[in-house]
Amino acid sequence: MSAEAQSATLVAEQFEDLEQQKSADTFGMWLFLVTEVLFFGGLFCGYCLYRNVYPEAFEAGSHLLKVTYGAFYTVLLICSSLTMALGVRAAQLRLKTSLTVYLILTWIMGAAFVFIKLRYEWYGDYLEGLVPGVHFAPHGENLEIIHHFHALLPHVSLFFLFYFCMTGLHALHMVVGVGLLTTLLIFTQQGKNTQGNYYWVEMVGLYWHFVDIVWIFLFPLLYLIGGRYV
Amino acid sequence: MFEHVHVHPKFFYVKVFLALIFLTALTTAVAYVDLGYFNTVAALVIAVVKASLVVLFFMHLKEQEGMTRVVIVAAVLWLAVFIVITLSDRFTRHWVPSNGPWEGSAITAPQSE
Amino acid sequence: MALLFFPIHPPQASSIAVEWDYFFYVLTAITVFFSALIFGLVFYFAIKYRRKEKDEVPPQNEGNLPLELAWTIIPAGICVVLFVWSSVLFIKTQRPPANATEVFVVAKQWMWKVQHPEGPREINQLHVPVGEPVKLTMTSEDVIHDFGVPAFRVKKDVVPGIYSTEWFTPTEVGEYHLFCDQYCGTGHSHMVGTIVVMKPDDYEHWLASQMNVQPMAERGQRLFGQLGCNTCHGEGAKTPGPPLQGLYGTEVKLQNGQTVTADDEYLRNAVLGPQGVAGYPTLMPTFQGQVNEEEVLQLIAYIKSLGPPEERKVAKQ
Amino acid sequence: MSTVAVEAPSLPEVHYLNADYGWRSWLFTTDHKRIAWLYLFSITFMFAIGGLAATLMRLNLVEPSGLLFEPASYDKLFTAHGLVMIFFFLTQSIPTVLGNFLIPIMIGARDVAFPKLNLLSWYIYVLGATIFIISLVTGGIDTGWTLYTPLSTTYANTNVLSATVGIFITGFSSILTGLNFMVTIHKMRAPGMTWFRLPLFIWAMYATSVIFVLAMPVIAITLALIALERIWHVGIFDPGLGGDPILFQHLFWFFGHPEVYILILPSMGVISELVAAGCRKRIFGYSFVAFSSVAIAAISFMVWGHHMFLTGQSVYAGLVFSALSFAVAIPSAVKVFNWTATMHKASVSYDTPMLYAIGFIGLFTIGGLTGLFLASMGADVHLHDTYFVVAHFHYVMVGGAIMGYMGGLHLWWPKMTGKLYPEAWARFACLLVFVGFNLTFGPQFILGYVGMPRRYAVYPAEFQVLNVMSSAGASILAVGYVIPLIYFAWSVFKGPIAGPNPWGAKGLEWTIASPPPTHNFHETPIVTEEAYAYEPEAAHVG
Ligand code: HEA
Ligand code: HEA
Ligand code: HEC
Ligand code: CUA
Ligand SMILES: [Cu+2]
Repeated sequence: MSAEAQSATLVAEQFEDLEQQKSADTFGMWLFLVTEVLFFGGLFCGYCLYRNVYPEAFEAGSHLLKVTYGAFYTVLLICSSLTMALGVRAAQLRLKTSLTVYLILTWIMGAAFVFIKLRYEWYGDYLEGLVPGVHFAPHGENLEIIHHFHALLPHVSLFFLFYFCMTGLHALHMVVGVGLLTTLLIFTQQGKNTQGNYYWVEMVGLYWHFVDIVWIFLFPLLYLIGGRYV
Repeated sequence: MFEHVHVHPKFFYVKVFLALIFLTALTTAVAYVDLGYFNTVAALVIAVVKASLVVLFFMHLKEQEGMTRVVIVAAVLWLAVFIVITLSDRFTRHWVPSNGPWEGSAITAPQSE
Repeated sequence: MALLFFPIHPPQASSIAVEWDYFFYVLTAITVFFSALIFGLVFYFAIKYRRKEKDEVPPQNEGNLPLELAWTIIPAGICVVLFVWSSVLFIKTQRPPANATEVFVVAKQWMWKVQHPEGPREINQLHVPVGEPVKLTMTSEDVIHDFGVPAFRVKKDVVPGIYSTEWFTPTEVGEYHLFCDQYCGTGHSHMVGTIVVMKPDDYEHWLASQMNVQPMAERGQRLFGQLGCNTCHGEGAKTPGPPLQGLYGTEVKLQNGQTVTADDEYLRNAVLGPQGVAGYPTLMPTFQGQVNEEEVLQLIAYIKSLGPPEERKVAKQ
Repeated sequence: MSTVAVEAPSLPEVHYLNADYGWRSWLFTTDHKRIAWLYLFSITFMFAIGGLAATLMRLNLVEPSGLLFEPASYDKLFTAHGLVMIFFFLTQSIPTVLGNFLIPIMIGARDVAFPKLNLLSWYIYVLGATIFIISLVTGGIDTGWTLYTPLSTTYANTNVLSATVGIFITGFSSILTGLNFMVTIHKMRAPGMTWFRLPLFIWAMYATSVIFVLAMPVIAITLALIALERIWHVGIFDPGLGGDPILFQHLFWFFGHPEVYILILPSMGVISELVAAGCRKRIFGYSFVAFSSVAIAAISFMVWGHHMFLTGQSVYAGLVFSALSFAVAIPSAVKVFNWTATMHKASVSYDTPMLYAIGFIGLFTIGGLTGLFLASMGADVHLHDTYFVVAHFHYVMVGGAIMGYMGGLHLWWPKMTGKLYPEAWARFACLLVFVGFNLTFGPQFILGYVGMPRRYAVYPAEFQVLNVMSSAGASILAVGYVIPLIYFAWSVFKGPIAGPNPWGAKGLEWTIASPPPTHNFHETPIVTEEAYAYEPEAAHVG
């Protein structure tokens, strides 16, 4: 097949050529990310409000989280972003094997994130009675920390509400991302991503990086409030 | 036409990656130093820098057309407007408006009888 | 306006209503002017330049910069004037005069509960003397309501957890509608009442005729005992709570370093739960659910009655 | 050509409507023109539901004590009315019907950028609407369309949850539509179609899409928070648990105000087209009209607090919101004046679309100027939450937005179907709408000033005369809306054949056959002139 004919089959009928299609798809993806920014934005707005109204409760709440988890996730996601970026590069260079390897690595890190978050961190929170609405009854050391900050339980509960909403929405995006990576892997095996139309990989990459960025903000906003010196 | 694609060397991405890891370490470390109010400022500044690194280099915003950049900036701007104005309401709710020049007298304290 | 079969303006029964109507008429004039202008021009052009032949094409033009500027700047100028005027008016409605009589309002689905400091309590009614400024301090026990009196041109949302204020000086004796203006559920349209504006003598008479009058502060005092507040806040209490004498209106230092003014809303929060006052343990139990909003208001009235701020400052030094 | 074309116009042999047959060819179509029809049917259905609720409401208000319903049922009616009209009818109306049909054609493209996504949007819309209707028939919801907390989260015991789910889902349909349109307008323009050659309708749709993309996600997350609060009672908006009920209003109106410009901007775009076509004239001050759309979209994000002047919002924040609300009036004024100026020395036709345009200009002016009453904080103290507000927003939404939508439908109906509707009936219906509308909502301004609060199922007797007038008007209005339904349906089967350009108008859509072929253009058009480049003596009718 000539390059000309090959690209013709890739172009959807509404487009003139692949160039137009690629730039339309990419722009569409960026716009989608914009909507995501505002989707998370509502939660960030509420977070900012209550954090400023109840600073002590948010500090206290933050001290009930484990920085190690937060930092670990951050590093994990940055690594996965790197492999994702390298994956895009491999697709650009039409290197099927390395693309596969990078995608698998990214997949593993993404899945690990979700798994650890749910199985260990959230479940741990649940056991400690930190889930508002479901089981909110901080006790033992946690309660002492709360008292130490002169925070009130309902206000700490608000902190945890935002913690669960924000990380939950983020985790949901991770799950979707892992699903997208799975699809990409299948396409890659079928050779679809390494014949020039690398932009599917690029678009999943954009999404993946965006989710990473959200976490970059969540980490200090949730895990690192008010300094750890106490 | 695919050959026009601009491919960065691997090292390019690794550099960004290292910067990100460094900043993560930094932000965690800073949290253990008592800067008072500035703990939050530092955390946010570092987060913004990290996010910019990802957007500019991993997401190749630098190579995107102008419109994409405008769109991204607009989104962040609206979000900022949203948050700033909402907070400004909450934190000025108890300010009692003072007498204006139209009432011909000086500023008065909040009403208390 | 008996010639018309319907009212075209509400009674003008408060000091602000006059000013308000004046502004309203100006707005109406502007609206009528521009609407007539636009309608007039559009109809005029439509008739004068109607299409006369099926495939006629008129001469084209591109626009005209001076015109564009004119109709940007003129409306902008009008807007600036309106903005300033309306804001001044609004601020007036938001700042009760210092000599206003206080009345306390608690809204709940679907009724208005009114307490006068002197003691009388009313439901869906408010008696006030003519010619004296009245300040309402309002809160809600459930959802958001809105205390609106068209004849006075005042209105304010009544929000749970917040004390909102509203004030007016009635100028005409009479009975006026009180409406709940914020949708609050099934009984919203039944959440109406009457504002009775009386001559000062009649008002005194009315006050005197009320049964069971016990001033709010006294009720508060009784509650203070019943709820056990004085075990901590009384003279020589075992568990030390801060003294409440002369607290109202002072600056309170909190444990987190901030200072807040002990206004009504602060007292409300402090009665319902600990605030973290500097120098005291966070021991105050929460009273949320044990006292209703009316009782909170009574407790506040009592705390306020405990003496002026000056004494406290002296006592503390 | 100066003489009227002699030969009778005929339908093209193959066009998008007969290119394919069977329900699959409709339900699985990716043709933007067919998707426009799918939307047309679904939103007309929703409009009928909303209109039915309105009719019942107006009937009820004939009697001060309520003619038909208990307050509880009345509450469900106006909530259903508001939610259906806003989220399931007007938001979609012009964008999804006229926008879908026209955007690709007007910019010289074969389709939108993402045709499958376009179809998906429709399915999402249908899913959301279905869930919403189910929640209505299984008990309804009685919170008002604004869903204020803590009423909606704690105290209402109606179907708040399922209704919010329905709206939540529909929101994504709008997000995807907006995204699709933005990409289409950016990337799919024909060669030579520069930004300043775009028809003004495209500018307006672009501005609308920006708002879709930026505002809709916020309402989605807000509704999610309501659901969360209802299920687990976590206290985000509950003052008893430290939450702030006013935060909800910020979140809601941050979406809500831009939303009302989602409703009006497309209509303004349509009006520009109607005026240009109806006057055969370039729109006066094209670039001012174009940029005012963008300015409105931009400022509209910063005025939301004017719905909250009396909630206990900070006076200072209120001042900012009030000032910006006045600011947003300026670009609207610029538009109105430019349309009016376009009619100067024009060739004004009395065809139905132009009649609707004239109605729009006048009624929108009244609606907009009464918006200024409300934007004045001082005046809002008395007018807030009275019928004055109801009258204001019906003037802009029914007198403005729907007039534009109806006018647009009339202008492009021949393009969509290839048939002409009966002109005399159409003018008659337009007149009925105009008269009925003013009779319905005019008295409500007075009602509001006199003090009648909105959302009242029963009211003091002295307001009765005005209410009866309003109800009488509503019945005329209803007839005015039903007549087009009938003659439009009739015209599809029996209407005379329209020909490609029945109005002698300019624009790419008038250069192709009516109805257009599936891919719009046989070859990609090359644009060499500005929009509305009417050349004297060159109108070609037929
Ligand atoms: C299509 C929808 C639409 C549009 C376009 C508008 C347009 C405007 N609206 Fe409206 N509004 C609503 C829909 C809309 N509104 C709805 C649905 C509500 C109620 C929500 C609810 O509570 O349920 C509402 C409520 C509402 C309120 C809150 C009232 C209250 O609850 O107390 C306010 C307050 O500021 C307001 C203001 C305005 C202003 C300033 C404009 C401006 O954009 C208008 C600008 C236009 C003009 C000014 C006319 C043209 C100008 C001229 C011809 C020249 C002359 C001009 C000057 C002298 C300046 N609106
Ligand atoms: C796009 C928005 C839109 C539209 C078009 C309308 C249209 C109408 N609205 Fe309203 N309205 C709102 C948006 C809208 N409305 C909103 C947002 C509220 C606030 C809700 C709240 O408070 O929460 C409101 C509230 C509202 C009230 C105030 C209720 C109250 O506060 O108590 C009233 C009262 O008169 C009213 C009346 C009407 C009338 C008579 C029409 C008429 O124009 C309707 C005319 C249409 C028809 C009569 C239908 C036409 C018929 C058919 C299409 C075919 C018939 C069907 C078949 C053959 C199957 N509306
Ligand atoms: C168990 C002891 C206790 C009881 C009972 C108690 N309080 Fe307190 N109260 C305290 C303490 C301790 C503080 C200061 C610590 C704080 O607020 O965090 C306080 C603070 C206050 C304050 C704020 C004082 C300031 O200086 O700012 C008010 C007002 C108040 N209480 C009112 C009441 C009322 C009214 C009641 C009864 C309904 C009551 N208290 C019952 C212990 C108590
Ligand atoms: Cu209370 Cu409406
Ligand atoms: Cu608004």
